[in-house]
Amino acid sequence: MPFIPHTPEDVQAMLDAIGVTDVAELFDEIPPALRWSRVEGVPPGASEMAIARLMRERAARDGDDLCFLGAGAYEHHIPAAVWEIATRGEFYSAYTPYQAEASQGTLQLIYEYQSMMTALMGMDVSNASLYDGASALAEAALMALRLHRGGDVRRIWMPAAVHPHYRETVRTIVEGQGIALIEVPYDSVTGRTPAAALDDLPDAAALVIPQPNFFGRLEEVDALTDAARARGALVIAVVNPLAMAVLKPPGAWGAAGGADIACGDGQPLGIPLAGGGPYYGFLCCRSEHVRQMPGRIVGRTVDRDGRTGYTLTLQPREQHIRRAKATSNICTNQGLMVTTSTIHMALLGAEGLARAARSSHARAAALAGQLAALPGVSLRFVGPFFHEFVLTLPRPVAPVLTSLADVGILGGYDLSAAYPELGHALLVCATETRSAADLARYTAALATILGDDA
Amino acid sequence: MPFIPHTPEDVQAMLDAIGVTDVAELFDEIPPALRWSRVEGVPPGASEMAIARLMRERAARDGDDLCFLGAGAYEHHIPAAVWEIATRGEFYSAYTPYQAEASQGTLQLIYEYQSMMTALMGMDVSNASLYDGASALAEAALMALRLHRGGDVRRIWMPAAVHPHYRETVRTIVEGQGIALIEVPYDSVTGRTPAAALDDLPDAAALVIPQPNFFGRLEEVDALTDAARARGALVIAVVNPLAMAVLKPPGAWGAAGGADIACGDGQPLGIPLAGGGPYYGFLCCRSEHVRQMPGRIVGRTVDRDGRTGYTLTLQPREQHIRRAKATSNICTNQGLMVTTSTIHMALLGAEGLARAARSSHARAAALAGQLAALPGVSLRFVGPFFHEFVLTLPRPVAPVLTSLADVGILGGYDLSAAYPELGHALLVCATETRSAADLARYTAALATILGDDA
Amino acid sequence: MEKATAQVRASVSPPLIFEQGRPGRRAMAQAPSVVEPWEDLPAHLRRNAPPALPEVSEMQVVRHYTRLSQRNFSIDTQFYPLGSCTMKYNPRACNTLAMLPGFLNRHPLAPAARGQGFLACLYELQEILQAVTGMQAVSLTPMAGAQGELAGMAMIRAYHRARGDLARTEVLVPNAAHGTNPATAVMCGFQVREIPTDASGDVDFAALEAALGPRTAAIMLTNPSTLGVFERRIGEIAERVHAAGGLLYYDGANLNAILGQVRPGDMGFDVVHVNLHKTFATPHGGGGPGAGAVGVGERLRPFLPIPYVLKEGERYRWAERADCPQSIGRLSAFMGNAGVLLRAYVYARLLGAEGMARVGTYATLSANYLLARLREMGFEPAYPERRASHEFTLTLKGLTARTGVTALDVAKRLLDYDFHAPTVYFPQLVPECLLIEPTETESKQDLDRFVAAMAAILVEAQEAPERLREAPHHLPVRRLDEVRAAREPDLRWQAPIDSLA
Amino acid sequence: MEKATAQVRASVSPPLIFEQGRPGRRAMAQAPSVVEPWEDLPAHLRRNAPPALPEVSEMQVVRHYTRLSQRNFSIDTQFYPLGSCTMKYNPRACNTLAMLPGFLNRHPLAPAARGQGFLACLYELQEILQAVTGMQAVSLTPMAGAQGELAGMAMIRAYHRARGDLARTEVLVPNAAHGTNPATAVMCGFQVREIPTDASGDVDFAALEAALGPRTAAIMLTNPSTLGVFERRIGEIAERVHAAGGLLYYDGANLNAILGQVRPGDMGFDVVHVNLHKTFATPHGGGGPGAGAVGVGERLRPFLPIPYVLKEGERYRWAERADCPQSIGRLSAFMGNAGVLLRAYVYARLLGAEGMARVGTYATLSANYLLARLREMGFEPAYPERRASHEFTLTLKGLTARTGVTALDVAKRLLDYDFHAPTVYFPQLVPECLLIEPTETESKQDLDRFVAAMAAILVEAQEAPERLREAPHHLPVRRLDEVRAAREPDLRWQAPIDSLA
Ligand SMILES: Cc1ncc(COP(=O)(O)O)c(C=O)c1O
Ligand SMILES: Cc1ncc(COP(=O)(O)O)c(C=O)c1O
Repeated sequence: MPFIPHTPEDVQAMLDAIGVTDVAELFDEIPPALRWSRVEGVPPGASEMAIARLMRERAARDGDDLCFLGAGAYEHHIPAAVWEIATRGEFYSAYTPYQAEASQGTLQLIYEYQSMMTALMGMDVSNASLYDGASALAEAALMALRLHRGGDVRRIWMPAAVHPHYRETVRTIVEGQGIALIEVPYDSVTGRTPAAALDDLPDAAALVIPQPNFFGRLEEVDALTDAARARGALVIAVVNPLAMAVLKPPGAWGAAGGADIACGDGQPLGIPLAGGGPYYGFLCCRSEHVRQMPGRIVGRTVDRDGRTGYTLTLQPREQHIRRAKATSNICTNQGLMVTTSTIHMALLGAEGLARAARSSHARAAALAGQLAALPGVSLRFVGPFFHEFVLTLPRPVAPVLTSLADVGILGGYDLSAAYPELGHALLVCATETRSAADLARYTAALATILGDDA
Repeated sequence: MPFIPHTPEDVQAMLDAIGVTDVAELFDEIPPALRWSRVEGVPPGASEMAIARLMRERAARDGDDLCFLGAGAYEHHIPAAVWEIATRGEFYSAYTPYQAEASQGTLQLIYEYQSMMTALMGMDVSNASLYDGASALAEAALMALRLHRGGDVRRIWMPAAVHPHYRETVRTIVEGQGIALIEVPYDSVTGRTPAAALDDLPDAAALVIPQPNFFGRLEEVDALTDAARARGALVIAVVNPLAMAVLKPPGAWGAAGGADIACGDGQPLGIPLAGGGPYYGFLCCRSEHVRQMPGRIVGRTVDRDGRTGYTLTLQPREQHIRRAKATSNICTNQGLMVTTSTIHMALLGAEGLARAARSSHARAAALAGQLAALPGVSLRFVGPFFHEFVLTLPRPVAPVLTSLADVGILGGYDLSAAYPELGHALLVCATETRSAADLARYTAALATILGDDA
Repeated sequence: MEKATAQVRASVSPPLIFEQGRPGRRAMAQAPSVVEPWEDLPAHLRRNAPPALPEVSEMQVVRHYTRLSQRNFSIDTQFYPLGSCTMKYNPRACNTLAMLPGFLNRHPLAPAARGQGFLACLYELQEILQAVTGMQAVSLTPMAGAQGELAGMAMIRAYHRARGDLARTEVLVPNAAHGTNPATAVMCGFQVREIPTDASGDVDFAALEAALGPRTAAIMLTNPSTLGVFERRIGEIAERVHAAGGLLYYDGANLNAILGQVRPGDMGFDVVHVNLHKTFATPHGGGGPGAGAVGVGERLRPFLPIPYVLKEGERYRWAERADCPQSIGRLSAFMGNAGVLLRAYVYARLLGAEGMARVGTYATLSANYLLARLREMGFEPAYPERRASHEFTLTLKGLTARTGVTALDVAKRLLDYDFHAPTVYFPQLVPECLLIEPTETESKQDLDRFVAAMAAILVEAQEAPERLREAPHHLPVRRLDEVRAAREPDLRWQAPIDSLA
Repeated sequence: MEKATAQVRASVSPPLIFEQGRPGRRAMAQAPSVVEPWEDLPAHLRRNAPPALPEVSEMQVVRHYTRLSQRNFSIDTQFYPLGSCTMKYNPRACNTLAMLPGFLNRHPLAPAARGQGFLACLYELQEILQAVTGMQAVSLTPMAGAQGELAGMAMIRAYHRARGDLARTEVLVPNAAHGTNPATAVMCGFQVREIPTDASGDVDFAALEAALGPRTAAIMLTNPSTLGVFERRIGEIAERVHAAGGLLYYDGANLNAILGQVRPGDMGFDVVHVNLHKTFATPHGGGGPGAGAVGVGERLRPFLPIPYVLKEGERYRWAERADCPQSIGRLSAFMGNAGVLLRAYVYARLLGAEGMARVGTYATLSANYLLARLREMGFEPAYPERRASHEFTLTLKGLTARTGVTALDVAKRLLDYDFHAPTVYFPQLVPECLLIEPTETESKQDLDRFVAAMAAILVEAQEAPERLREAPHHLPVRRLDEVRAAREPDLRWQAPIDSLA
């Protein structure tokens, strides 16, 4: 029996000890009418050899394209050491560190993670992770509502330049509590969210500020922060954490004290694309907000002998203590991804992350230059961007992407469904993993495809 | 500096402590004329990201063929757990367990390996590994010469049905000591080594008996063992260890006491093909021969508190103690491969190994039947085989193999260079990893290729 | 010269990775060697000082985290009978195969045509979960049990609203329920009404009936419950709730108990979530990630969260908004915890139909065996008349009264004996509670070793209670000062002042 | 009922995997589920009882070996200053990239056309090694240092024979040489003549001159020597040996000291081997595998062992017998330790030319620093007037005389302080010898911690010598009874008699 060690002798001895003659007896409290006679609809068991072959064939079929897709998930170099260590059984197969003495490895690691993430964000406190960037933004919104002095303002200012999937996720999660997302428009020339746009909108508990935004543009974070504050709103930063190695961190935004909450997706920090997950959501805040923070937090303390140790702390925020009054329902989080990311950040350090960020920017800038030089192609927005940019193509994007995929290139994200007002708009990304040859290959392919029109 | 942690401050402090002003001074005992001014002929350093991409491209280029090649290296299922555990840093990056107290993990594992290997071979003692099967056979030959009562017989009976690369390796290694390999011919009908063939040959210190032999045939091991004994020679078994899960083990060969030494390559027990290595050589013997055994051996003992522990033992056989008088020059062996194989054997168990062996045999038998049914194709030998067999093709083998490779099939090993007397002979292997569909694919491809002649 | 101190092994407490760094030290192979310009970006948007991250070599990182890992208990190293968590063996093949480059390098927004292998796995997993839960449709997107609950409760809310039934604002939750149940209900905008448990461990039926009414949106149940007993009147409960116009939510955290034996759909549940990181053996990773797939009956099908996988002929594709306009929507930016789903798929295929039926059988056998043995040793079951499901509850209230030794003390002392502790003080209604779940992957011999340790502890509780109150004694740290941790929160490392100078 | 006992962690000694089994237990996912017929084979060739292998579940295997691994010191967990072994960091990328499926699944006899990527790596590695050793050609096939030596000495033998010079039967070996040197010479049919070391650690030049003559086949040298000093008169030695008609063999185990600084070829050596598992950072794997590539000058080129890689235009292929009829032949069934070679190649590319030059520099800096600090603490260098190379020797003879504490005691006590011990009692000519090699990958701070431990031990040697003689105290076992191990060899587990009944 795969994974079940019971021998017939073991089973007999166990039945004897229980005092029954048959395992079926152990289910005698289940109404017989409900018993399922036979597992149907599930294929028969197979050996690891057979399944390994199946999976290898399936994985191979999915190909190995040259990727210029970003839109919230980014291909970066991940040191080999990261995953070789993160998948060690002691990290991989442990539970949430409820028994602190038996989990000092994971606990110290999370404490180090919290230290790294707060350093990167310029914030005071980090939790131990949430599910992903989108759901972290939803939790940040709920947290902001709890923190907001007004108490009864059940609105959040949500820029249209925030990732559409993030906006949709926030909506799914906060809707039940009757919270409204007020859309803040972007400037059609710069692609940024103008602070002035708030003027026309009703008050809200918080403003979400993306950096960079979904179009890859750098927002004027200081002005936006100050504008929100002036309206009595909290500020929620939703940022690419790799970009924070070189961009002003949320803790330093604006004239006074920075953002209240910083969140986002940790994927760019050592997590592979992996078809969409698991990634992890991070969430940091200012000290004074910590008791409204969702998710687990690790603290440093001492044991009976005065030796340093680590433990889960401030638990009266959580569902297992507070039940209906908890700050969130989250229980299982994305622990192993945090392990991964912590090792990644330790390996890269501030300098390594900055180099990766700068190199990504440089590649994207070079690619933008090359592509925008093609006939009929232009950059949709003016002004600074990080490692993504929007192109306007001379014709509909979808068939162009299909043609690119035919030659093994994932050319970017088609914006026409989410932002029809942008026309034939394509969001393109390049990171430090794209070589000069890769950029040239993309440019040549696009030239050929568009040239076929002429 | 990759992998070098010295900061400029560290370097200065270190130089100060030493009392020099410059690292160059530390090399002042080297005659200046010899100093190499600049490393040339080595490409510049590159990031892990760049090298990873290069290696991935190179690995991908080497393709993913359907393999019917055996000839000493066999594709078998390897449980995922095997390599995930074997590459844990504590196994991977430890040295030979000289400091027993700090190496109980590796030492206990080797003790378990020795227990498994002796069980499989039916022998008393196993060492902790030699380099590979071929060099293990060479060590076995030297060991037999040391053990042989005559003392001055410097000949080994070496069947022609032993792997040609093994024979060549043995020659390279023993030649310096003036030892002759006397070839024992094989029977041209059965492909086996007839015991009677020894009658015509001068005395030797030992007879090498392969099981199965290079042609995949099962030798009459009892008769050969008894014939060698009758001539006062020792018996060296060189066997496929997986086959020993179902075949009579060397310790049980012949009328009295079995083989003296059993050796071979451990690759079929959990080691990937990997382009030829690292594999490992195993070597077992009877208790009375242990002091002539080459290589490391682990023994179980107790510590000062009477607690069980493990340590390297019987070291006065080895070069670091006995120098010129050692049983061998071997020092570094194939430790990590033994780790791998031990985990593999523990996972498969006797039943699992037997099933893999029987399944391999069944696949090979089925394939032999299908291929031999093709027009012009026949089985070269009659009688039992394990998981390899020799086909006679209607035309030269090399171009047929090239045509098969063109459709992604490695069709087998061309015997015409090593055994020209066999004509258009092809050695074909199938293991439990080959599905019925694989066999059909091979048969169809060969039919097509041979049919193109007609 | 900096001062280094010598410490023997037993007392070595690993410094933080930050403390091992030196300014300017780097793992050079890991970053681009060329430093690209950046000054084209406006200065006021740039960072003016680098974040205080560790400055260490690659070997320092490898060594530090390898050593930290050794300071954990885990399934791969210890028996881990943590009730309600199903700490069963996580087959290594699931990890290796989910991490094949083809899966790992796939961008989540890559076209479906470039991911048919991946989508086929997810589609088949949907079908397998549908079969074993007895539901009509499955979405794999929720990222843990709690998010599965959220998806389920949001669907229930959407269902009532779609029918114009806006009065249903109450959710019934037994007091034995896991904390995520009431927390989720509140997150979805419901009020929670707690239902007591009767003396035999079942839901108090009278109280339930009294609570039902036109405001009842749903009841959330775990069956077997977190007390480790099967809710025997589940058929009647389903009938009454449905009759009152409410729906039934099944918290699948305990599915391991009944896998292949009885299906939530057959019990009358309208929506279930399955903790794939429990029943389907995906790893817990020191806290996550998990996956909380949801399955629904026909009524809730239109509301399933997106994305899920559709099959059209031989092609697979994502269901998007246009396919299901009533969907509650997305729960994550992409496809939930896709890699976890691949691991669960591999596990399901390795087990197959026969293997699934065995899970429930042997998990139940082991739990009942352990209960019988512990009882024989003198431990007191919380529900002595009941069968154990895949887990069971002991109450130590007698022991505590006699010796002052608490459930916490016993838990900590078990660590000394090299066993992870059971779940303690949950469910809260059982005083001095131990919730013990052995799972089907532990051998009888390991269960016996656990029994021997528990027996030894019982003797110690009589003879040397202070040894238990002070436990653990043989771990890297002794009992930690939790009060200090909460009162003076120290939640991150900060560079010492002088190093900033 | 079998009896289980309860043990606290500190005293847990893991049972053998055999002892954890039960008849009939199996890791079912790991073998074909169908049992194929076998009876077509003659009964007298079949096995009649299965081998006594463990009968355990997959989780038991994973748990057992995971736990065993934790009972090791290793580079990934400890500073490991084992002299002559170059225990430097083994970059993880080397492992990951060598284990890419394309490399792992390649059959060794697959046609060269199906392995151009693999062959390109090996070819470039040959070129890199040629460059850094200053030789004319390289073969990668030897599987460890000792096999590299065997290849080298076999080539020297073949060279003399090819010239008809059959009298050259003697090989000179300094008494400081590693044991593999004399053992190899004997395996190749030579007689060994030991050459003493002079007071300064160099070869005794007069003794060398006296030994040279028409029977001299070669001298085997390690430079820097195993005493951790550079052989200063290497130029003259080469001249004299060549003048006497002999050749020079370079044992490259210490190449780390001089990588990028000085080349064996420039010193006058005719053949070298390089321990890739030392200088090129491939892992030691708890004993192996290694790789002992050999490089030769023009004279020995025709004799290189096969196979090696040739490049013709843009294609790579194996050199076989036909390409080099004078080759000493094969040393293994296939291509040596191919996977180790890939790891070394990745390492070489990560380092590049600049990185290689740094290796020698920083390895030497660290060794000299450690020597200076230990001397300052009161330890006695064996060659106080000499620079350290990448390693150095201390002699504890003074300490032993004063306190009775031996080099072994110090080594064992270091384990308590969580450092692996240096090499002890080698080279044998240094009394109470510690051979210490820090490598370039350890930080100054870790060296300082080692110095602090050594200083503490020195104090203990005076104040509590018995604590050292009884050391280690904090490891899984205390000092083992080696005598018993050798006198009553217990070399394998045997099934207890009653279990066979
Ligand atoms: C009964 C029960 N319900 C729900 C959950 C929540 O699941 P998750 O932690 O995956 O969010 C748990 C997890 O511990 C549980 O035991
Ligand atoms: C100086 C010296 N020469 C030769 C060798 C032998 O190398 P290997 O162990 O790889 O066979 C060693 C290894 O310890 C060594 O230190």
